[in-house]
Amino acid sequence: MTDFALDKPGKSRRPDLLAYATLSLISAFCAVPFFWVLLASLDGNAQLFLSWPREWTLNNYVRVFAEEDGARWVFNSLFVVGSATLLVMVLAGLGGYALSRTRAWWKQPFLYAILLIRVLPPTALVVPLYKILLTLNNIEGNLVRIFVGGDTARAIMRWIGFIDGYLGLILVLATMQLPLALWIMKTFFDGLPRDYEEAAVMDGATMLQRIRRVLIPLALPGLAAAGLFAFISAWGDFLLPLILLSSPELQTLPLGLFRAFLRVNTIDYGFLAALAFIYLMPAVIAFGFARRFLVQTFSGGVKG
Amino acid sequence: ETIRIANHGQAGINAMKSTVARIEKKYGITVEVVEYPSPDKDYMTKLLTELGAGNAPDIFSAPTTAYVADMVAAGYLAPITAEFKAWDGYANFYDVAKQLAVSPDGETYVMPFMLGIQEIYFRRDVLDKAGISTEQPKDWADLLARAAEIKEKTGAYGLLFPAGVSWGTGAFDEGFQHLLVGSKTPQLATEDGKLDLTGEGVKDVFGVYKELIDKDLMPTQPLLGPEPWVIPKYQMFPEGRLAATTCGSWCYIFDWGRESKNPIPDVEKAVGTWTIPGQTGGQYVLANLAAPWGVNSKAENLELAKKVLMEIGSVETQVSYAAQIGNIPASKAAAQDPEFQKLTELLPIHAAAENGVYLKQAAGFATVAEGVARATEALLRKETDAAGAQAILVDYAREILGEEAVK
Amino acid sequence: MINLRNVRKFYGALEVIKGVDITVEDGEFAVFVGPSGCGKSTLLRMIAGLEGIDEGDLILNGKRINDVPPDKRGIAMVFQSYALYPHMTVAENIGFSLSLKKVPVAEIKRQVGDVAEILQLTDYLDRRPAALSGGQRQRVAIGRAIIKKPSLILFDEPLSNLDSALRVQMRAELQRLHRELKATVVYVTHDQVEAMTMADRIVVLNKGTVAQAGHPMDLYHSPDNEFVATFIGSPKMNILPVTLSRPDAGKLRLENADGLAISLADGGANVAVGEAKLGIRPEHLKVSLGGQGDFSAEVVIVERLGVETYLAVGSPKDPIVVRAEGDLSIRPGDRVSLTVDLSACHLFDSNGLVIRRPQTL
Amino acid sequence: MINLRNVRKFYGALEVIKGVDITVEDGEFAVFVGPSGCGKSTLLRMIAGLEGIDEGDLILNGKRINDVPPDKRGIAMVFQSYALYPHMTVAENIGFSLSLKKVPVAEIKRQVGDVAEILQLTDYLDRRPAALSGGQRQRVAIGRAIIKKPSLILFDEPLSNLDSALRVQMRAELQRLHRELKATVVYVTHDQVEAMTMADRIVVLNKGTVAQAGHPMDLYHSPDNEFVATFIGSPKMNILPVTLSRPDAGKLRLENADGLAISLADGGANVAVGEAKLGIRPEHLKVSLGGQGDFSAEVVIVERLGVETYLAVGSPKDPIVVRAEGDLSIRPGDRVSLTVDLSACHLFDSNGLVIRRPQTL
Amino acid sequence: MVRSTYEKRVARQLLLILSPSLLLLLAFVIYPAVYSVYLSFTNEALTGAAALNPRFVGLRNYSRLLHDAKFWNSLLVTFFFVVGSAIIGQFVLGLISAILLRRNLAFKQLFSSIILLPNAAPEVVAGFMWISMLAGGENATLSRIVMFFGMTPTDWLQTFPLTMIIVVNTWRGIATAMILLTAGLSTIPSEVYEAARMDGANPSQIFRRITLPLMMPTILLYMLISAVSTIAVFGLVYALTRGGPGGATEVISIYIYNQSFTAFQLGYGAAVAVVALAISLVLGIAYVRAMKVQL
Ligand SMILES: Nc1ncnc2c1ncn2[C@@H]1O[C@H](COP(=O)(O)OP(=O)(O)OP(=O)(O)O)[C@@H](O)[C@H]1O
Ligand SMILES: Nc1ncnc2c1ncn2[C@@H]1O[C@H](COP(=O)(O)OP(=O)(O)OP(=O)(O)O)[C@@H](O)[C@H]1O
Ligand SMILES: [Mg+2]
Ligand SMILES: [Mg+2]
Repeated sequence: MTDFALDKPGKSRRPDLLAYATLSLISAFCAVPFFWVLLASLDGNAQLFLSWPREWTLNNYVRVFAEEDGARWVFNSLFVVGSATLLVMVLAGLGGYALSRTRAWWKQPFLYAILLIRVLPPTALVVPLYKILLTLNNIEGNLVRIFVGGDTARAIMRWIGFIDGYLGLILVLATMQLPLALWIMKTFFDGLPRDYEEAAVMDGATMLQRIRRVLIPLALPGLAAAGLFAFISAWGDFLLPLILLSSPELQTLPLGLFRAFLRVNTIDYGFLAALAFIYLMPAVIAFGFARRFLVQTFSGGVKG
Repeated sequence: ETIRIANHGQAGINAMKSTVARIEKKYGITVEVVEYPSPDKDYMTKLLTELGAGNAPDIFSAPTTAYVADMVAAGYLAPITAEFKAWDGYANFYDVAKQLAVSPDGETYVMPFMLGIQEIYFRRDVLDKAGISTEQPKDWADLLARAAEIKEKTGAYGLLFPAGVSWGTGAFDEGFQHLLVGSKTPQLATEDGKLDLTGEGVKDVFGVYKELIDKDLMPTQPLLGPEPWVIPKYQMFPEGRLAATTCGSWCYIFDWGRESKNPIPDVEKAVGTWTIPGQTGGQYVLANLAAPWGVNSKAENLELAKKVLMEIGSVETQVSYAAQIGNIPASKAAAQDPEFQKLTELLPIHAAAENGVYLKQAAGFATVAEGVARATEALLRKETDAAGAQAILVDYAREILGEEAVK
Repeated sequence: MINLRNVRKFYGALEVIKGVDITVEDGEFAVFVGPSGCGKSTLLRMIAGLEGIDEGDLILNGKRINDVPPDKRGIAMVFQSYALYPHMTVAENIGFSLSLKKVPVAEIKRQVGDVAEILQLTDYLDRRPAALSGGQRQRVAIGRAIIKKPSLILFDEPLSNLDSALRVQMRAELQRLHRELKATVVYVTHDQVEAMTMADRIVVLNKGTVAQAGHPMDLYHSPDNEFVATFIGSPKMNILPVTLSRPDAGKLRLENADGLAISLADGGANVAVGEAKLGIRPEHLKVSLGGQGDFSAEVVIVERLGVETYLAVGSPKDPIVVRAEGDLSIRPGDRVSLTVDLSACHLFDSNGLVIRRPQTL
Repeated sequence: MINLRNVRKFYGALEVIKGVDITVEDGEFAVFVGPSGCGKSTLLRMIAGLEGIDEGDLILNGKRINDVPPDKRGIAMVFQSYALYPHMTVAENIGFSLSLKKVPVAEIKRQVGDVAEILQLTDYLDRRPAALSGGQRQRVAIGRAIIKKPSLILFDEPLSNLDSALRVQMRAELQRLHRELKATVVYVTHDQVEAMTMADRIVVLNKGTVAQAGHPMDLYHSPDNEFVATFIGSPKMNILPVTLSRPDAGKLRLENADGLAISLADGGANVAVGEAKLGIRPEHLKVSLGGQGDFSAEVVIVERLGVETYLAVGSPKDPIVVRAEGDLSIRPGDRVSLTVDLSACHLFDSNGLVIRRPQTL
Repeated sequence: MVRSTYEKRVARQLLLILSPSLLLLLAFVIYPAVYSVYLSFTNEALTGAAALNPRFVGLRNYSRLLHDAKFWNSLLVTFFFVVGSAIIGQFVLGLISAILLRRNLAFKQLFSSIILLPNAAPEVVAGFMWISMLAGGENATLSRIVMFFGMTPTDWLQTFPLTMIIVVNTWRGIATAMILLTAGLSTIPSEVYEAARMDGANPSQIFRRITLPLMMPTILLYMLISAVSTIAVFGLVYALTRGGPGGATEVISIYIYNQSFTAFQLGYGAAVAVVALAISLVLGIAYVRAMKVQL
């Protein structure tokens, strides 16, 4: 093991070298797999295996948008995952606050529950989930059809439907991210002094005003961290969109990727890599933005 | 009125384009093509989830015949016997196609419009150069001897049969059953609709695999990886490092022909075909339904859906599919179609379908396919012998389907 | 005017406020003092409405307000941590309560301006709290309180986060504000110097009860009990265990183990003889090096501050503290004579209750 | 004995210790004081070896130890937060350094027992730090230091986390320990009362330089500069801007805007006339209600502590503080006369350097 | 205990603002989970005759489970997977990174960004990348690296399948471990380290006797959280090996998937899920109790 962020007199640089070496190894481990995607996506004749492109080209990217509905996939993914993230932030902000401040009996059981829910493999839930969503969807569809007919109803359901609609996917994606986000926010609020709220109470703020005008601004780092994790996790999810979406207008990036998998009989790795790279970018960018909030948030201690 | 069609794979979607337009025009309806994910497993995951919940498209295809009997048993498919027989295209279909479409209960549930016909494709140029006979092998022993000779004289792998889990249903569809029909026990389905997997033929087929693998006549490493067909078919075969492989009718066009990314020059000369010999002689051209289409039993407008299905069975659609995917039209009438005549590579195979044999379908075939994949995987990994492989298959089928379904 | 009548508070089974009666007059600056954990904050928060009152009545200007929500009580509070909203500017912090009430922006601006004027914050209105010094932050916290024109302002240890120099300065400032605003103030601290220097009325709390309430100088000069006597005054009053005897009628004798022996005229009061405690403040012991005194002792510690000198004499573990004016050059180990200023002494019984001051005995 | 010779420290381009020379004799109790950020901790940590020294020499008992690692210097340190290991018992905390040296368990136990005896910690040896009071924790921290039998113990604001009552008590305890152990101590604080009461030698630091070093009373009575003058003494020295003139040869005249006018004999020293500052400690101003004085002013604040009374007079923003013995009944708004005790005044030039004390002029 | 009306109102409001989350979890997680429990007592299937007429089969799925070597295999595989990747791999590398990155090193930002990168890769993409790394014998990137150092390459996913998915999952999770452990480290005051140095502790002693024990609460909680999330990992393994070869990487979530969507046996798949959940629950609670983890 090495030394701890201390300026040492007698400046021996050896531990530093060791640290650089170790970090370089770990970083290499982390970074190497990415090279293939990057290189293959710029390769006119990409293979599954890492090779230096003989002809450099942006053609793969162009094709994603020109030949395929790439822009639509990107938009759908961003819209669905973005909305889900936003929803998670709102719900986890509120719920985490409640969990942190409550002294009610259900606090501990609830915390255990949201921790253990994460054990459930999504694959075990998909079928029942589909059934309940379908039920909701049918009820909703019938309601909508009372007011508007045929095509309008379908257009509306595309937005608010539970199956093959934005809303359903957004809600389900959000729900899957909720446990972790609630946990993060609860921990965050635990570290936030109650004085602020009490000051706001004295100022005459209602619970909602308190949350909106005082707590949310204060909780931004926590919300950013919770949102980041939710975003990345929802962004990477392919099982739920796979099961829940059908309409071409609603397709998301991972589905596009699956669709691109077997174009004809061969796999077009260049195209696939370009799509994968496009798929990768938003998550990486999100990390870049929210990174500085991460440690800040978790420094309150991971304990509750 | 709207009919929803589930389709997947760009080629399939393209093949259906003109059909869809035709249907819309003919019946004055909207056909909505819902694009499903391409890998068969993911396609089935989604389709079956929707079917189970009663929310699936009106018309859809099963990626392989093996799924059909089970889908029938689950009540997902509407019977089309009457409509099919009354339809004017019916008469032109090859018998084998008609029979393949008949389910164990005697009803027809799917439109058998395309046939998958597999043969052994070999590098004539390579064999000629090495002085190896390019005669049609007479029986399995001959076939294996030929493979061994190739290996010995050229160093290239002698023969490839699809195997292993990652090839999906291919291990069954594109390899196992072609050998099985020429074995001592050529059928799996018994009279009472049960499965008989304990037959000697099953073991013997695994024995062929076993020998190919043990003698290193067949490349095993790539088959254990993802997309197992890529390296042997698209790299080794064109390079001559693999001299013979099973392949479907599409190979001349897509795998090594004009539509290929890595074509073999003058492919029809350089690559020859053998039919698959029987265990003790004979030639077997096993026909298979390629992605047969059916009607959702819960379709809102069943009648209309069935009419649409018949359109999919039209010669025009068949030819379009043949052009896009390289399968063989099930209708004899296709031979007269000028578009089809352009597909010179397919014409002789289409003609050969007349003598096609088939494997009787039964519920549980999807399970058998998976079991075969697992059994051949074990062979690839040299973990077992032929009897052991058969045991794996039998155990898996028993475990999944229950004792009562398996003899 | 605010009245607490027999107020009680329980945390679970634990009674932390044990039937407290307190009255604070309009315009008064009342200070609640007491050691840590005695319930000062709890009491204040009950007045604010942040904690429920389990028993008793809380009466503000004649109205029982036990169940009035905090923001409807017309009470403002300044928190120990100030609890300034870090994401708002000074102006926004001060105007927050008005903005919640949807007061027009221009009106908020005007009122914030007025308050900032009083608090000398006009130049800082656009800053965030992070860019303010400790004293400025406190003024903002006060501004946030007074903009509501409360009839009562509560302070919970508002100076305890400041360093000592700033503390002195802020003390003065708070008093000035109190004079200018003429508001009623309840101020919580555990620092008795703060209490003494700021209060019109001190309420000394001990373990959830009121030990004594009154004017600071009354508490200093006439503590009701040993607790208040030692709590008020710094360095704290020395408590010497003594034996009381009545050698002759009309005479009381006061002795301890260190040779202290004082005779008092027994003014007819019925003082019980036996064990008692004599309380002497450090400033009421006269020290001399050679001369005569009521008793003598060895010096263990000398603390020279220049303007005054503190001596600890007697046993090192439990010394008597003596305060002497100026810079004495006594050293540890010296033996000194001590004279007790009898007129300023206090006598407590074994329960710590004051017996009556010796000079009146 | 420890010597710092022209020691410098940079953080990046920022010079935080600007060539400091300090000597602490064996057995001395040296206190480094200074405002926050002046470099006290940095200096201490350089002595400890926790920070590198960029320039100059650090000499312990005649040996240059700039490059000796911390644990080899024979120096122990008590941290502000005590930095007790929370996962170890008191005994383990104290014995940790020995256990690192693989001293046999029995021997560790014996030595820990001895140390605990001295520090009255014997009853707490099995507790974890979390179960100790502030004072006990501090004793553990000291125990951890002295078990190493260091030639020098460093303390970094060890009392600043304690409440004021405990602080007074711990001050006495630290002095007792110092006497008993006869160790050399370097003690850092920003509290001048601590410095005054505990130090044999005070080193006043200001912005990375030594403002003055010496015996506490020397600093109190003869500050070298305005900084030391105002830093030492509480309440702090009043600084009045004055104008110096020399109306006649041999005479100096000292005037300010408030009507203060004092004539001094110019003892031949070459004092420059013009702007200067007069420093008067609060205790060196005599107050009277009606009588004559050097100048008069309005009272703005009165702080009555019983034993003494503080008055703030003059402008409310920048008042002059006066300390009066006893309990005066002056009220804000009264006008008082003030007499300056000339013999105790200090005169500083416009750079804040002492000119010479007026009484010697 | 007496409570004022104000406090009661606050308690009500808190429940109210938690309720949307509660509702979503109930509808989309708890209800499906309960429904799964119900399914586990039936022979419900996605296709075949059982799909048409599912029957209640009592405990048959469970008794079948007991004799199902594949199930026990998948439990064992899951155990190795969790221990190998979450408890050992991610933890060790995360801790090393966290500790090293606390130091004032040049390129600190760059290092930490790179280490965070894998966490941002969606499972599918991560799958592709690692297939390119591992599959295809001598062509695989890893093989080439290995050959560069003069060692013999192999077909990684075939020869060391479990090791490889552990490596890949480790790769993916270093970031989370690093973040949580960095946070834990930052709660240890630097003065404690300095005190230890003054006491003469060398770096390895500081690590063993100060850092590690003080980090214990964080570490224990981290291990709980990461173990729990690792049990549910699906996409990555699915993309890489689909559970193969020969069940060598068939972790419990893959096994459930294979039962439900390859064999189409929903009832049996549900039973597996229920048992897996029950085992995790028992182990989780036992862990929380034994280690006194603070939630
Ligand atoms: N939420 C609570 N639950 C249980 N006991 C509590 C709670 N809040 C305070 N107490 C207890 O009530 C008593 C009074 O606490 P309070 O905060 O009023 O003390 P205080 O006088 O303000 O002390 P300090 O000077 O330290 O702020 C203490 O013994 C404390 O432990
Ligand atoms: N690691 C660092 N990097 C840059 N500047 C630093 C660092 N540590 C301290 N400083 C600066 O060095 C100066 C001296 O700091 P130091 O901690 O010694 O002050 P101090 O006198 O101990 O103050 P305090 O009384 O607040 O503890 C300060 O201005 C501080 O901002
Ligand atoms: Mg308090
Ligand atoms: Mg410091």
